[in-house]
Amino acid sequence: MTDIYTAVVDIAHAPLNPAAALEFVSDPRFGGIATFIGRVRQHNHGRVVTGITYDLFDPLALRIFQEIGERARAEVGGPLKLYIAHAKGSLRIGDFAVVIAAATPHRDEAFRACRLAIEAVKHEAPIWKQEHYVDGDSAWSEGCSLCEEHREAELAAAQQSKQTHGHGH
Amino acid sequence: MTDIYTAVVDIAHAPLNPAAALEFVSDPRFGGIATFIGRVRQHNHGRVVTGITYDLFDPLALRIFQEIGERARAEVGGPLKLYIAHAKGSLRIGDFAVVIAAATPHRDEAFRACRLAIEAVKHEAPIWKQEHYVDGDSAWSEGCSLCEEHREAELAAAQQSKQTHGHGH
Amino acid sequence: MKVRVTLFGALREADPHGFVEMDVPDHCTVATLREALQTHVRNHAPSISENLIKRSAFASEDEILHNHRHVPEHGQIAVLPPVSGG
Amino acid sequence: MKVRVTLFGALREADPHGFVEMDVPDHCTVATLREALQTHVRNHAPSISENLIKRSAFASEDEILHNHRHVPEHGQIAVLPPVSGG
Repeated sequence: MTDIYTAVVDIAHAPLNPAAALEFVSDPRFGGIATFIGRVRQHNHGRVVTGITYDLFDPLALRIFQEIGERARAEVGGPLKLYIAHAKGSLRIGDFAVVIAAATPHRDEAFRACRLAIEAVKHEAPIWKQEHYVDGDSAWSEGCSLCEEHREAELAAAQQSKQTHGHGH
Repeated sequence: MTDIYTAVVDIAHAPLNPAAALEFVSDPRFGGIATFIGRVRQHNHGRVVTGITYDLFDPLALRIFQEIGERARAEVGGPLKLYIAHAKGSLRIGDFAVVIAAATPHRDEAFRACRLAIEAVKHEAPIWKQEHYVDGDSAWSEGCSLCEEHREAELAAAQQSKQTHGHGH
Repeated sequence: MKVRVTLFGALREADPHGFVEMDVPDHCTVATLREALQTHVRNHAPSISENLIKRSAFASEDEILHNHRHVPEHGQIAVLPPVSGG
Repeated sequence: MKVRVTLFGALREADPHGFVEMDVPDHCTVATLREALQTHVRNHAPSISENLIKRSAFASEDEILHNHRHVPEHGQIAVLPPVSGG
């Protein structure tokens, strides 16, 4: 479907481009555009971060982005354009890690589609994040298991923690 | 506060600029940026729209944008940068009417601040919209009363309607 | 006192200048001004519905002025029909 | 059959080539492959926790392959540790 754009962008070649996302979702039918942009920030869990390396399993990631798009479309139940792009490679502080844009006739659906998409990208797509710290150390983030035996228990725990003290990852 | 940017932009001079919004909220502390962009769309309530004229009471609108920003900051309860700009004058299809950007350390607060801001701008700021139709006719939108006698009843009715069939304005 | 009421949105159609000027009692409240504006509009711009004035708020450049408030001494006030931003 | 298991994220540290090759029974399930990988990693990359393999999923380029599925005939599979995109 041409209403859903998905990309894995090797940032050795080009950065993510929020303007291109806006361009893609633009349509005279649509009055509301909600976007989410994830950037590399300087601190995580109290440690000073100097950069992040993103590793992706590209073909599966693209399929899953597309699947997420179809799910967002079903959830919105009306016209939607959705842009999902994730960076791959070595990012510095301030670099864009992920860009999502959702456009719909009205704003409520745009927000819902955008939120659904970023949550699904974070929890379901084959993407891994290695943080590099100022002291030279580095660590792969603890994330969400895609393995069915672990997945349900972890998602339930995340829901719980979201309700009590916000959403950590 | 320099963490909150507010503007009324006469689009006879310059269009709204989403890239400037992104720039303003950028900060090495922040990993999440949520934005909302409202654009003029071609249809409303089944009529073909050719353009919209926005009328604003600028000084009060700017004060109310600022107040909305303070409220978003209180709601987030942590560091936040927020950009609120609204267009004034005669807009064509596809022109940007409003640009909101909210950045925070994590994405949940960014989404909440952005949503709070756009809802408040729509319901509380002194902004009026005149739609121009393809048949030469035009009409000022029915909106939210700022008059205390009417306000509570109307907001309650809007909440009700939001729960049953989405949010119309 | 003379009050200049700046018009916005649909109320702009009440006067091509974008404002109306009216005489109201000194130190009167916004409620009194609202009644005066109703009468003025009924006489000078009958196409504007009375309900629109009822649902409109009054404001200075700084804040909404509810019915119990006094009209500012400088005699400048804005009348704000229901809003529909974004 | 020979299976080439492509490594991602923290599991890349199990082998500098970015994959490991193992012999597994023909037509075996993902569960069997998982056990074989556990053994391989225990022997060749002891710094990687067994729990990480337990929490990892296996996948083709098209989909996640849960424990009851068969290892693809072409002998290519990816092992995906817990994800943390965005």
